[in-house]
Amino acid sequence: MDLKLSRERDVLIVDLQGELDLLVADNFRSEIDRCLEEWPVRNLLLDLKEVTFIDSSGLGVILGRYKKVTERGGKVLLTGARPQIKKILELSGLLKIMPHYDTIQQGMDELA
Amino acid sequence: MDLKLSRERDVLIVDLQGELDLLVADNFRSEIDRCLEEWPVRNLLLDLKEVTFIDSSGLGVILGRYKKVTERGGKVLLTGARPQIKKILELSGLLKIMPHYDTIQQGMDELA
Amino acid sequence: MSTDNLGKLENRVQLKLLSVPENIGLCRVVVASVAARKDLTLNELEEIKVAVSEAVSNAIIHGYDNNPDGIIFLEVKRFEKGLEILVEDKGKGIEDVEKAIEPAYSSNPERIGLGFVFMKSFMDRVEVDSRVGEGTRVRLVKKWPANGEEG
Amino acid sequence: MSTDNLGKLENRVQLKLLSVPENIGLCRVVVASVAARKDLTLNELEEIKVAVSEAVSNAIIHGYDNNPDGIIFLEVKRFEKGLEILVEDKGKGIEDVEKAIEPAYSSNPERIGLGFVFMKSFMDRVEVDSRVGEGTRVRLVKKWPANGEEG
Ligand SMILES: Nc1ncnc2c1ncn2[C@@H]1O[C@H](COP(=O)(O)OP(=O)(O)O)[C@@H](O)[C@H]1O
Ligand SMILES: Nc1ncnc2c1ncn2[C@@H]1O[C@H](COP(=O)(O)OP(=O)(O)O)[C@@H](O)[C@H]1O
Repeated sequence: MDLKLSRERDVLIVDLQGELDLLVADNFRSEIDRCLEEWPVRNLLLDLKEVTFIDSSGLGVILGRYKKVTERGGKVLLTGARPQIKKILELSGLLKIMPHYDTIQQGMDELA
Repeated sequence: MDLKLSRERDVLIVDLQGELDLLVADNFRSEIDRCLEEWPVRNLLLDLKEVTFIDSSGLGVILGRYKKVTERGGKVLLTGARPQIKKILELSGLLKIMPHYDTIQQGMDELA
Repeated sequence: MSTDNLGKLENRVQLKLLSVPENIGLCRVVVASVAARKDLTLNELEEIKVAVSEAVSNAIIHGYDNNPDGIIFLEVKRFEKGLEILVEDKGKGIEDVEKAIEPAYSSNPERIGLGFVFMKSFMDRVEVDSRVGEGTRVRLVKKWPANGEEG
Repeated sequence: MSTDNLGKLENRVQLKLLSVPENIGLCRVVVASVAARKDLTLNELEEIKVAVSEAVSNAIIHGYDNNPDGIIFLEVKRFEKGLEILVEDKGKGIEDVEKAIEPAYSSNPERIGLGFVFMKSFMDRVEVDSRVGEGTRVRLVKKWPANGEEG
Protein backbone atom coordinates (compact mmCIF):
# COMPACT_ATOMS: atom_id res chain seq x y z
CA MET A 1 0.00 0.00 0.00
CA ASP A 2 1.34 3.34 -1.09
CA LEU A 3 -0.25 6.73 -0.92
CA LYS A 4 0.62 10.01 -2.55
CA LEU A 5 -0.75 13.22 -1.12
CA SER A 6 -1.12 16.46 -3.01
CA ARG A 7 -3.13 19.65 -2.76
CA GLU A 8 -5.07 21.53 -5.42
CA ARG A 9 -7.04 24.62 -4.38
CA ASP A 10 -8.65 23.66 -1.06
CA VAL A 11 -8.75 19.94 -1.86
CA LEU A 12 -6.47 17.28 -0.39
CA ILE A 13 -6.04 14.70 -3.15
CA VAL A 14 -4.96 11.25 -2.01
CA ASP A 15 -3.80 8.75 -4.60
CA LEU A 16 -4.16 5.32 -2.96
CA GLN A 17 -2.37 2.28 -4.32
CA GLY A 18 -2.41 -1.42 -3.54
CA GLU A 19 -4.30 -3.39 -0.93
CA LEU A 20 -6.23 -1.42 1.64
CA ASP A 21 -6.61 -3.71 4.65
CA LEU A 22 -5.79 -3.76 8.36
CA LEU A 23 -2.05 -3.91 7.70
CA VAL A 24 -1.99 -0.47 6.14
CA ALA A 25 -5.03 1.11 7.82
CA ASP A 26 -3.10 2.89 10.59
CA ASN A 27 -0.60 4.39 8.24
CA PHE A 28 -3.33 5.45 5.80
CA ARG A 29 -5.30 7.10 8.63
CA SER A 30 -2.40 8.99 10.16
CA GLU A 31 -0.91 10.23 6.88
CA ILE A 32 -4.23 11.72 5.80
CA ASP A 33 -4.99 13.17 9.23
CA ARG A 34 -1.59 14.83 9.36
CA CYS A 35 -2.24 16.60 6.05
CA LEU A 36 -5.78 17.54 7.06
CA GLU A 37 -4.29 19.26 10.12
CA GLU A 38 -1.27 20.87 8.57
CA TRP A 39 -2.39 21.88 5.09
CA PRO A 40 -4.89 24.61 4.24
CA VAL A 41 -7.49 22.18 2.87
CA ARG A 42 -11.23 21.87 3.31
CA ASN A 43 -12.28 18.97 1.07
CA LEU A 44 -10.92 15.48 0.54
CA LEU A 45 -10.72 13.53 -2.72
CA LEU A 46 -9.68 9.87 -2.49
CA ASP A 47 -8.60 8.46 -5.82
CA LEU A 48 -9.02 4.67 -5.74
CA LYS A 49 -7.89 3.93 -9.30
CA GLU A 50 -4.89 1.91 -8.15
CA VAL A 51 -6.58 0.21 -5.20
CA THR A 52 -6.59 -3.54 -5.89
CA PHE A 53 -8.28 -4.71 -2.68
CA ILE A 54 -10.38 -3.23 0.08
CA ASP A 55 -12.17 -4.73 3.07
CA SER A 56 -14.04 -3.35 6.08
CA SER A 57 -10.81 -2.18 7.76
CA GLY A 58 -10.06 0.01 4.75
CA LEU A 59 -13.64 1.24 4.53
CA GLY A 60 -13.48 2.11 8.23
CA VAL A 61 -10.61 4.51 7.62
CA ILE A 62 -12.49 6.17 4.76
CA LEU A 63 -15.61 6.57 6.92
CA GLY A 64 -13.53 8.01 9.77
CA ARG A 65 -12.00 10.63 7.44
CA TYR A 66 -15.49 11.40 6.14
CA LYS A 67 -16.69 12.21 9.67
CA LYS A 68 -13.70 14.40 10.36
CA VAL A 69 -13.95 16.38 7.13
CA THR A 70 -17.74 16.85 7.13
CA GLU A 71 -17.67 17.98 10.78
CA ARG A 72 -15.50 20.85 9.63
CA GLY A 73 -17.89 21.64 6.79
CA GLY A 74 -15.91 19.97 4.01
CA LYS A 75 -16.85 17.37 1.43
CA VAL A 76 -15.42 13.93 0.62
CA LEU A 77 -15.40 12.44 -2.87
CA LEU A 78 -14.21 9.13 -4.22
CA THR A 79 -12.92 8.61 -7.75
CA GLY A 80 -11.82 5.92 -10.17
CA ALA A 81 -12.67 2.74 -8.23
CA ARG A 82 -12.51 -0.49 -10.24
CA PRO A 83 -15.78 -2.44 -10.55
CA GLN A 84 -14.91 -4.93 -7.77
CA ILE A 85 -13.90 -2.17 -5.38
CA LYS A 86 -16.98 -0.13 -6.30
CA LYS A 87 -19.22 -3.07 -5.50
CA ILE A 88 -17.81 -3.25 -1.97
CA LEU A 89 -18.26 0.51 -1.56
CA GLU A 90 -21.88 0.18 -2.65
CA LEU A 91 -22.61 -2.77 -0.39
CA SER A 92 -21.15 -0.90 2.60
CA GLY A 93 -23.49 2.04 2.07
CA LEU A 94 -20.55 4.45 1.70
CA LEU A 95 -21.69 5.52 -1.76
CA LYS A 96 -24.93 6.80 -0.23
CA ILE A 97 -23.01 9.48 1.64
CA MET A 98 -19.98 10.04 -0.59
CA PRO A 99 -20.35 10.52 -4.32
CA HIS A 100 -18.11 8.58 -6.69
CA TYR A 101 -16.83 9.94 -10.00
CA ASP A 102 -14.96 8.14 -12.73
CA THR A 103 -12.06 10.58 -12.92
CA ILE A 104 -10.24 12.96 -10.60
CA GLN A 105 -11.10 15.76 -13.06
CA GLN A 106 -14.84 15.12 -12.73
CA GLY A 107 -14.48 15.08 -8.95
CA MET A 108 -12.52 18.35 -8.95
CA ASP A 109 -15.11 20.02 -11.21
CA GLU A 110 -17.79 19.02 -8.75
CA LEU A 111 -15.90 20.66 -5.88
CA ALA A 112 -15.24 23.86 -7.84
CA MET B 1 1.41 -21.95 -17.81
CA ASP B 2 0.36 -21.50 -21.40
CA LEU B 3 2.14 -22.45 -24.56
CA LYS B 4 1.58 -21.48 -28.14
CA LEU B 5 3.04 -23.60 -30.89
CA SER B 6 3.74 -22.46 -34.41
CA ARG B 7 5.90 -23.47 -37.34
CA GLU B 8 8.13 -21.36 -39.56
CA ARG B 9 10.18 -23.12 -42.22
CA ASP B 10 11.50 -26.27 -40.48
CA VAL B 11 11.44 -24.72 -37.01
CA LEU B 12 8.93 -25.48 -34.28
CA ILE B 13 8.53 -22.23 -32.35
CA VAL B 14 7.18 -22.58 -28.83
CA ASP B 15 6.04 -19.48 -27.00
CA LEU B 16 6.09 -20.39 -23.31
CA GLN B 17 4.22 -18.35 -20.73
CA GLY B 18 3.98 -18.35 -16.96
CA GLU B 19 5.56 -20.59 -14.36
CA LEU B 20 7.42 -23.62 -15.63
CA ASP B 21 7.44 -26.09 -12.76
CA LEU B 22 6.37 -29.68 -12.03
CA LEU B 23 2.68 -28.79 -12.27
CA VAL B 24 2.94 -27.98 -15.95
CA ALA B 25 5.95 -30.11 -16.96
CA ASP B 26 3.92 -33.08 -18.25
CA ASN B 27 1.69 -30.93 -20.38
CA PHE B 28 4.65 -28.93 -21.70
CA ARG B 29 6.52 -32.14 -22.60
CA SER B 30 3.64 -33.87 -24.37
CA GLU B 31 2.46 -30.83 -26.35
CA ILE B 32 5.93 -30.26 -27.77
CA ASP B 33 6.53 -33.96 -28.45
CA ARG B 34 3.23 -34.23 -30.29
CA CYS B 35 4.21 -31.40 -32.64
CA LEU B 36 7.73 -32.77 -33.08
CA GLU B 37 6.13 -36.03 -34.28
CA GLU B 38 3.32 -34.66 -36.39
CA TRP B 39 4.76 -31.55 -37.97
CA PRO B 40 7.47 -31.42 -40.62
CA VAL B 41 10.01 -29.74 -38.33
CA ARG B 42 13.66 -30.30 -37.64
CA ASN B 43 14.69 -27.57 -35.22
CA LEU B 44 13.18 -26.25 -32.01
CA LEU B 45 13.08 -22.67 -30.78
CA LEU B 46 11.82 -22.08 -27.24
CA ASP B 47 10.88 -18.48 -26.60
CA LEU B 48 11.08 -17.80 -22.86
CA LYS B 49 10.16 -14.12 -22.94
CA GLU B 50 6.96 -14.66 -20.95
CA VAL B 51 8.34 -17.28 -18.57
CA THR B 52 8.17 -15.84 -15.06
CA PHE B 53 9.56 -18.82 -13.14
CA ILE B 54 11.56 -21.94 -13.88
CA ASP B 55 13.04 -24.66 -11.68
CA SER B 56 14.77 -27.98 -12.29
CA SER B 57 11.52 -29.69 -13.33
CA GLY B 58 11.10 -27.16 -16.13
CA LEU B 59 14.76 -27.40 -17.11
CA GLY B 60 14.39 -31.18 -17.24
CA VAL B 61 11.71 -30.92 -19.90
CA ILE B 62 13.88 -28.57 -21.97
CA LEU B 63 16.86 -30.93 -21.68
CA GLY B 64 14.68 -33.89 -22.67
CA ARG B 65 13.49 -32.09 -25.82
CA TYR B 66 17.10 -31.16 -26.57
CA LYS B 67 18.10 -34.83 -26.55
CA LYS B 68 15.20 -35.79 -28.77
CA VAL B 69 15.78 -33.06 -31.35
CA THR B 70 19.57 -33.38 -31.53
CA GLU B 71 19.32 -37.18 -31.93
CA ARG B 72 17.41 -36.50 -35.10
CA GLY B 73 20.04 -34.02 -36.26
CA GLY B 74 18.16 -30.86 -35.35
CA LYS B 75 19.12 -27.84 -33.23
CA VAL B 76 17.55 -26.29 -30.17
CA LEU B 77 17.68 -22.57 -29.40
CA LEU B 78 16.40 -20.49 -26.52
CA THR B 79 15.33 -16.86 -26.82
CA GLY B 80 14.25 -13.89 -24.78
CA ALA B 81 14.76 -15.16 -21.21
CA ARG B 82 14.54 -12.55 -18.47
CA PRO B 83 17.71 -12.01 -16.39
CA GLN B 84 16.51 -14.16 -13.47
CA ILE B 85 15.51 -17.01 -15.74
CA LYS B 86 18.74 -16.71 -17.70
CA LYS B 87 20.73 -16.99 -14.50
CA ILE B 88 19.08 -20.34 -13.73
CA LEU B 89 19.74 -21.54 -17.28
CA GLU B 90 23.38 -20.61 -16.90
CA LEU B 91 23.79 -22.26 -13.52
CA SER B 92 22.25 -25.46 -14.85
CA GLY B 93 24.78 -25.69 -17.68
CA LEU B 94 22.03 -25.65 -20.30
CA LEU B 95 23.46 -22.56 -21.96
CA LYS B 96 26.66 -24.50 -22.68
CA ILE B 97 24.77 -26.78 -25.05
CA MET B 98 21.95 -24.54 -26.27
CA PRO B 99 22.61 -21.00 -27.44
CA HIS B 100 20.41 -18.18 -26.19
CA TYR B 101 19.46 -15.15 -28.30
CA ASP B 102 17.68 -12.03 -27.22
CA THR B 103 14.96 -12.18 -29.85
CA ILE B 104 13.13 -14.84 -31.85
CA GLN B 105 14.30 -13.05 -35.00
CA GLN B 106 17.97 -13.46 -34.05
CA GLY B 107 17.37 -17.11 -33.28
CA MET B 108 15.60 -17.68 -36.61
CA ASP B 109 18.42 -15.94 -38.49
CA GLU B 110 20.86 -18.30 -36.82
CA LEU B 111 18.89 -21.33 -38.00
CA ALA B 112 18.53 -20.04 -41.57
CA MET C 1 -22.19 -28.54 12.17
CA SER C 2 -24.09 -28.69 8.94
CA THR C 3 -23.05 -30.79 5.99
CA ASP C 4 -22.88 -29.44 2.49
CA ASN C 5 -22.62 -31.97 -0.23
CA LEU C 6 -19.55 -30.58 -1.96
CA GLY C 7 -18.37 -33.82 -3.58
CA LYS C 8 -14.83 -35.09 -3.82
CA LEU C 9 -11.96 -33.37 -2.00
CA GLU C 10 -9.46 -31.98 -4.51
CA ASN C 11 -7.02 -30.06 -2.37
CA ARG C 12 -6.52 -29.29 1.28
CA VAL C 13 -4.21 -26.82 2.92
CA GLN C 14 -3.86 -25.99 6.61
CA LEU C 15 -2.01 -22.98 7.97
CA LYS C 16 -0.95 -21.98 11.42
CA LEU C 17 0.25 -18.42 11.65
CA LEU C 18 0.98 -15.59 14.04
CA SER C 19 -1.75 -13.02 14.59
CA VAL C 20 0.05 -10.18 12.85
CA PRO C 21 -1.63 -7.96 10.24
CA GLU C 22 0.85 -8.89 7.51
CA ASN C 23 -0.58 -12.41 7.57
CA ILE C 24 -4.03 -11.23 6.48
CA GLY C 25 -2.75 -10.73 2.95
CA LEU C 26 -0.99 -14.09 3.13
CA CYS C 27 -4.29 -15.79 4.00
CA ARG C 28 -5.99 -14.09 1.05
CA VAL C 29 -3.24 -15.27 -1.27
CA VAL C 30 -3.40 -18.85 -0.01
CA VAL C 31 -7.17 -19.04 -0.33
CA ALA C 32 -7.08 -17.46 -3.78
CA SER C 33 -4.40 -19.91 -4.86
CA VAL C 34 -6.36 -22.96 -3.69
CA ALA C 35 -9.64 -21.61 -5.10
CA ALA C 36 -8.32 -20.39 -8.42
CA ARG C 37 -8.19 -23.74 -10.19
CA LYS C 38 -11.92 -23.55 -10.85
CA ASP C 39 -13.84 -21.58 -13.43
CA LEU C 40 -14.32 -18.80 -10.94
CA THR C 41 -14.77 -15.30 -12.22
CA LEU C 42 -12.30 -12.70 -10.99
CA ASN C 43 -15.18 -11.08 -9.22
CA GLU C 44 -16.11 -14.18 -7.26
CA LEU C 45 -12.46 -14.67 -6.34
CA GLU C 46 -12.30 -11.09 -5.05
CA GLU C 47 -15.38 -11.67 -2.94
CA ILE C 48 -13.93 -14.81 -1.37
CA LYS C 49 -10.79 -12.83 -0.59
CA VAL C 50 -12.83 -10.15 1.18
CA ALA C 51 -14.64 -12.78 3.30
CA VAL C 52 -11.32 -14.37 4.35
CA SER C 53 -9.79 -10.99 5.05
CA GLU C 54 -12.69 -10.14 7.40
CA ALA C 55 -12.51 -13.42 9.31
CA VAL C 56 -8.73 -13.26 9.77
CA SER C 57 -8.79 -9.56 10.69
CA ASN C 58 -11.43 -10.34 13.33
CA ALA C 59 -9.23 -13.05 14.85
CA ILE C 60 -6.38 -10.53 15.14
CA ILE C 61 -8.33 -7.48 16.31
CA HIS C 62 -11.08 -9.01 18.40
CA GLY C 63 -9.93 -12.53 19.19
CA TYR C 64 -6.42 -11.56 20.25
CA ASP C 65 -6.94 -7.82 20.92
CA ASN C 66 -4.10 -7.06 18.49
CA ASN C 67 -1.64 -9.16 20.47
CA PRO C 68 0.87 -10.43 17.87
CA ASP C 69 1.63 -13.67 19.72
CA GLY C 70 -1.73 -15.34 19.08
CA ILE C 71 -2.01 -18.31 16.73
CA ILE C 72 -4.50 -18.33 13.87
CA PHE C 73 -5.53 -21.53 12.11
CA LEU C 74 -6.67 -21.40 8.52
CA GLU C 75 -7.90 -24.41 6.61
CA VAL C 76 -8.89 -24.34 2.97
CA LYS C 77 -10.49 -27.33 1.28
CA ARG C 78 -11.38 -27.31 -2.37
CA PHE C 79 -14.02 -29.84 -3.34
CA GLU C 80 -15.43 -30.72 -6.71
CA LYS C 81 -18.43 -28.50 -6.05
CA GLY C 82 -17.17 -25.79 -3.75
CA LEU C 83 -14.74 -24.33 -1.28
CA GLU C 84 -14.70 -24.62 2.49
CA ILE C 85 -12.67 -22.25 4.66
CA LEU C 86 -12.14 -22.44 8.40
CA VAL C 87 -10.63 -19.57 10.37
CA GLU C 88 -9.96 -20.29 14.01
CA ASP C 89 -8.44 -18.42 16.93
CA LYS C 90 -7.84 -19.35 20.58
CA GLY C 91 -8.66 -15.83 21.68
CA LYS C 92 -11.26 -14.26 23.88
CA GLY C 93 -14.37 -15.59 22.16
CA ILE C 94 -17.74 -13.94 21.46
CA GLU C 95 -20.29 -13.55 24.23
CA ASP C 96 -23.35 -13.02 22.06
CA VAL C 97 -22.93 -14.35 18.53
CA GLU C 98 -26.43 -13.26 17.47
CA LYS C 99 -25.58 -9.68 18.29
CA ALA C 100 -22.05 -9.88 16.85
CA ILE C 101 -23.32 -10.79 13.40
CA GLU C 102 -25.89 -7.98 13.29
CA PRO C 103 -25.11 -5.49 10.52
CA ALA C 104 -23.18 -2.48 11.77
CA TYR C 105 -22.63 -3.92 15.23
CA SER C 106 -19.09 -3.61 16.50
CA SER C 107 -17.70 -3.84 20.00
CA ASN C 108 -14.95 -1.47 18.86
CA PRO C 109 -16.07 2.14 18.28
CA GLU C 110 -13.36 2.62 15.64
CA ARG C 111 -14.71 -0.20 13.46
CA ILE C 112 -17.78 -0.28 11.25
CA GLY C 113 -19.28 -3.67 11.99
CA LEU C 114 -19.46 -4.91 8.39
CA GLY C 115 -17.18 -7.93 8.67
CA PHE C 116 -19.95 -10.47 9.08
CA VAL C 117 -22.12 -8.58 6.58
CA PHE C 118 -19.45 -9.10 3.91
CA MET C 119 -18.89 -12.74 4.87
CA LYS C 120 -22.63 -13.39 4.55
CA SER C 121 -22.99 -11.45 1.31
CA PHE C 122 -20.11 -13.16 -0.42
CA MET C 123 -20.30 -16.74 0.82
CA ASP C 124 -23.09 -19.30 0.64
CA ARG C 125 -22.75 -20.30 4.25
CA VAL C 126 -21.28 -18.64 7.33
CA GLU C 127 -21.15 -20.48 10.65
CA VAL C 128 -19.73 -19.06 13.85
CA ASP C 129 -18.77 -21.31 16.71
CA SER C 130 -17.41 -19.43 19.70
CA ARG C 131 -16.80 -19.92 23.40
CA VAL C 132 -15.88 -17.10 25.74
CA GLY C 133 -12.30 -17.48 26.92
CA GLU C 134 -11.62 -20.33 24.47
CA GLY C 135 -11.83 -18.87 21.02
CA THR C 136 -13.79 -18.59 17.81
CA ARG C 137 -14.15 -20.66 14.69
CA VAL C 138 -15.71 -19.31 11.52
CA ARG C 139 -16.69 -21.67 8.74
CA LEU C 140 -17.23 -20.24 5.28
CA VAL C 141 -18.58 -22.20 2.33
CA LYS C 142 -18.77 -21.15 -1.28
CA LYS C 143 -20.47 -23.39 -3.81
CA TRP C 144 -19.20 -23.24 -7.36
CA PRO C 145 -21.76 -21.95 -9.80
CA ALA C 146 -23.53 -24.96 -11.36
CA ASN C 147 -22.29 -25.08 -14.94
CA GLY C 148 -25.63 -25.12 -16.66
CA GLU C 149 -26.58 -28.60 -15.44
CA GLU C 150 -29.38 -27.34 -13.29
CA GLY C 151 -30.23 -24.56 -15.66
CA MET D 1 20.95 -29.23 14.15
CA SER D 2 23.05 -26.13 13.77
CA THR D 3 22.11 -22.77 15.15
CA ASP D 4 22.29 -19.64 13.12
CA ASN D 5 22.09 -16.42 15.01
CA LEU D 6 19.24 -14.86 13.08
CA GLY D 7 17.99 -12.54 15.81
CA LYS D 8 14.40 -11.83 16.75
CA LEU D 9 11.53 -13.81 15.24
CA GLU D 10 9.28 -11.52 13.21
CA ASN D 11 6.83 -13.87 11.58
CA ARG D 12 6.13 -17.57 11.55
CA VAL D 13 3.84 -19.56 9.29
CA GLN D 14 3.29 -23.30 9.20
CA LEU D 15 1.52 -25.15 6.40
CA LYS D 16 0.28 -28.67 6.04
CA LEU D 17 -0.72 -29.54 2.52
CA LEU D 18 -1.46 -32.41 0.19
CA SER D 19 1.39 -33.64 -2.01
CA VAL D 20 -0.13 -32.42 -5.26
CA PRO D 21 1.85 -30.42 -7.83
CA GLU D 22 -0.49 -27.43 -7.65
CA ASN D 23 0.73 -26.83 -4.10
CA ILE D 24 4.31 -26.20 -5.23
CA GLY D 25 3.30 -22.78 -6.52
CA LEU D 26 1.36 -22.18 -3.32
CA CYS D 27 4.49 -22.86 -1.26
CA ARG D 28 6.47 -20.42 -3.39
CA VAL D 29 3.83 -17.77 -2.90
CA VAL D 30 3.70 -18.28 0.87
CA VAL D 31 7.47 -18.13 1.25
CA ALA D 32 7.71 -15.07 -0.99
CA SER D 33 4.96 -13.38 0.99
CA VAL D 34 6.66 -14.00 4.34
CA ALA D 35 10.10 -13.07 2.97
CA ALA D 36 9.06 -10.00 1.03
CA ARG D 37 8.87 -7.58 3.94
CA LYS D 38 12.63 -7.20 3.88
CA ASP D 39 14.83 -5.17 1.58
CA LEU D 40 15.31 -8.20 -0.61
CA THR D 41 16.05 -7.69 -4.25
CA LEU D 42 13.66 -9.29 -6.72
CA ASN D 43 16.51 -11.51 -7.75
CA GLU D 44 17.11 -12.85 -4.25
CA LEU D 45 13.38 -13.44 -3.85
CA GLU D 46 13.35 -15.43 -7.09
CA GLU D 47 16.25 -17.54 -5.89
CA ILE D 48 14.52 -18.35 -2.61
CA LYS D 49 11.44 -19.35 -4.61
CA VAL D 50 13.51 -21.74 -6.72
CA ALA D 51 15.01 -23.36 -3.61
CA VAL D 52 11.55 -23.89 -2.07
CA SER D 53 10.19 -25.18 -5.34
CA GLU D 54 12.94 -27.80 -5.48
CA ALA D 55 12.44 -28.99 -1.91
CA VAL D 56 8.66 -29.27 -2.24
CA SER D 57 8.87 -30.92 -5.67
CA ASN D 58 11.26 -33.49 -4.19
CA ALA D 59 8.82 -34.30 -1.40
CA ILE D 60 6.11 -34.94 -3.99
CA ILE D 61 8.14 -36.82 -6.60
CA HIS D 62 10.65 -38.71 -4.50
CA GLY D 63 9.25 -38.70 -0.97
CA TYR D 64 5.73 -39.74 -1.96
CA ASP D 65 6.41 -41.18 -5.44
CA ASN D 66 3.79 -38.81 -6.87
CA ASN D 67 1.09 -40.16 -4.61
CA PRO D 68 -1.30 -37.22 -4.08
CA ASP D 69 -2.38 -38.32 -0.59
CA GLY D 70 0.91 -37.53 1.16
CA ILE D 71 1.19 -34.66 3.59
CA ILE D 72 3.86 -32.00 3.23
CA PHE D 73 4.83 -29.67 6.06
CA LEU D 74 6.22 -26.27 5.29
CA GLU D 75 7.39 -23.85 7.93
CA VAL D 76 8.64 -20.36 7.21
CA LYS D 77 10.18 -18.19 9.90
CA ARG D 78 11.32 -14.67 9.22
CA PHE D 79 13.86 -13.35 11.68
CA GLU D 80 15.44 -9.96 11.96
CA LYS D 81 18.51 -11.23 10.14
CA GLY D 82 17.27 -13.95 7.87
CA LEU D 83 14.75 -16.52 6.77
CA GLU D 84 14.44 -20.16 7.81
CA ILE D 85 12.41 -22.64 5.79
CA LEU D 86 11.62 -26.24 6.69
CA VAL D 87 10.15 -28.67 4.16
CA GLU D 88 9.17 -32.04 5.55
CA ASP D 89 7.57 -35.19 4.21
CA LYS D 90 6.66 -38.52 5.81
CA GLY D 91 7.61 -40.37 2.66
CA LYS D 92 10.16 -43.01 1.76
CA GLY D 93 13.29 -41.20 2.93
CA ILE D 94 16.77 -41.06 1.41
CA GLU D 95 19.17 -43.97 1.77
CA ASP D 96 22.38 -42.14 1.03
CA VAL D 97 22.13 -38.39 1.59
CA GLU D 98 25.75 -37.77 0.55
CA LYS D 99 25.06 -39.27 -2.84
CA ALA D 100 21.64 -37.63 -3.17
CA ILE D 101 23.08 -34.14 -2.88
CA GLU D 102 25.82 -34.75 -5.47
CA PRO D 103 25.38 -32.50 -8.51
CA ALA D 104 23.54 -34.24 -11.36
CA TYR D 105 22.67 -37.29 -9.29
CA SER D 106 19.08 -38.40 -9.59
CA SER D 107 17.43 -41.70 -8.77
CA ASN D 108 14.92 -40.93 -11.51
CA PRO D 109 16.26 -41.12 -15.08
CA GLU D 110 13.78 -38.49 -16.24
CA ARG D 111 15.11 -35.88 -13.84
CA ILE D 112 18.32 -33.89 -13.99
CA GLY D 113 19.57 -33.97 -10.41
CA LEU D 114 19.92 -30.23 -9.92
CA GLY D 115 17.45 -29.76 -7.07
CA PHE D 116 20.04 -29.79 -4.31
CA VAL D 117 22.47 -27.85 -6.51
CA PHE D 118 19.97 -24.99 -6.73
CA MET D 119 19.14 -25.14 -3.04
CA LYS D 120 22.85 -24.90 -2.19
CA SER D 121 23.54 -22.15 -4.71
CA PHE D 122 20.68 -19.96 -3.60
CA MET D 123 20.58 -20.45 0.17
CA ASP D 124 23.24 -19.89 2.82
CA ARG D 125 22.60 -23.20 4.52
CA VAL D 126 21.02 -26.49 3.40
CA GLU D 127 20.56 -29.34 5.86
CA VAL D 128 19.00 -32.69 5.02
CA ASP D 129 17.71 -34.94 7.73
CA SER D 130 16.26 -38.19 6.40
CA ARG D 131 15.36 -41.66 7.61
CA VAL D 132 14.44 -44.47 5.23
CA GLY D 133 10.78 -45.35 5.60
CA GLU D 134 10.11 -42.34 7.81
CA GLY D 135 10.63 -39.27 5.70
CA THR D 136 12.83 -36.31 4.94
CA ARG D 137 13.29 -32.87 6.34
CA VAL D 138 15.14 -30.13 4.50
CA ARG D 139 16.16 -26.97 6.31
CA LEU D 140 17.03 -23.93 4.27
CA VAL D 141 18.45 -20.71 5.69
CA LYS D 142 18.95 -17.41 3.94
CA LYS D 143 20.69 -14.56 5.73
CA TRP D 144 19.69 -11.06 4.79
CA PRO D 145 22.45 -9.04 3.20
CA ALA D 146 24.10 -6.97 5.94
CA ASN D 147 23.06 -3.39 5.25
CA GLY D 148 26.46 -1.85 5.20
CA GLU D 149 27.05 -2.31 8.91
CA GLU D 150 29.74 -4.88 8.43
CA GLY D 151 30.45 -3.83 4.87
N1 LIG E 1 -12.69 -13.81 16.24
C1 LIG E 1 -13.41 -13.04 17.08
N2 LIG E 1 -13.16 -13.05 18.42
C2 LIG E 1 -13.86 -12.26 19.28
N3 LIG E 1 -14.86 -11.44 18.87
C3 LIG E 1 -15.17 -11.39 17.56
C4 LIG E 1 -14.47 -12.16 16.61
N4 LIG E 1 -15.00 -11.91 15.39
C5 LIG E 1 -15.99 -11.02 15.59
N5 LIG E 1 -16.11 -10.68 16.89
C6 LIG E 1 -17.09 -9.76 17.50
O1 LIG E 1 -18.11 -9.52 16.54
C7 LIG E 1 -18.23 -8.12 16.28
C8 LIG E 1 -18.68 -7.87 14.86
O2 LIG E 1 -17.70 -8.28 13.94
P1 LIG E 1 -17.65 -7.66 12.46
O3 LIG E 1 -19.00 -7.79 11.85
O4 LIG E 1 -16.54 -8.31 11.74
O5 LIG E 1 -17.37 -6.12 12.68
P2 LIG E 1 -16.07 -5.32 13.18
O6 LIG E 1 -14.85 -6.16 12.94
O7 LIG E 1 -16.08 -4.08 12.36
O8 LIG E 1 -16.27 -5.06 14.65
C9 LIG E 1 -16.88 -7.55 16.63
O9 LIG E 1 -16.94 -6.17 16.92
C10 LIG E 1 -16.47 -8.40 17.83
O10 LIG E 1 -17.08 -7.93 19.01
N1 LIG F 1 12.13 -35.69 -0.14
C1 LIG F 1 12.83 -36.73 -0.68
N2 LIG F 1 12.48 -38.01 -0.41
C2 LIG F 1 13.17 -39.03 -0.94
N3 LIG F 1 14.24 -38.88 -1.77
C3 LIG F 1 14.65 -37.63 -2.06
C4 LIG F 1 13.97 -36.50 -1.54
N4 LIG F 1 14.59 -35.39 -2.01
C5 LIG F 1 15.62 -35.81 -2.78
N5 LIG F 1 15.66 -37.17 -2.82
C6 LIG F 1 16.66 -37.99 -3.53
O1 LIG F 1 17.75 -37.16 -3.88
C7 LIG F 1 17.97 -37.20 -5.28
C8 LIG F 1 18.52 -35.90 -5.78
O2 LIG F 1 17.58 -34.86 -5.63
P1 LIG F 1 17.67 -33.56 -6.54
O3 LIG F 1 19.06 -33.00 -6.45
O4 LIG F 1 16.58 -32.65 -6.14
O5 LIG F 1 17.47 -34.05 -8.03
P2 LIG F 1 16.19 -34.65 -8.80
O6 LIG F 1 14.93 -34.18 -8.11
O7 LIG F 1 16.32 -34.10 -10.17
O8 LIG F 1 16.31 -36.13 -8.74
C9 LIG F 1 16.63 -37.58 -5.87
O9 LIG F 1 16.76 -38.16 -7.15
C10 LIG F 1 16.11 -38.56 -4.82
O10 LIG F 1 16.66 -39.85 -5.01
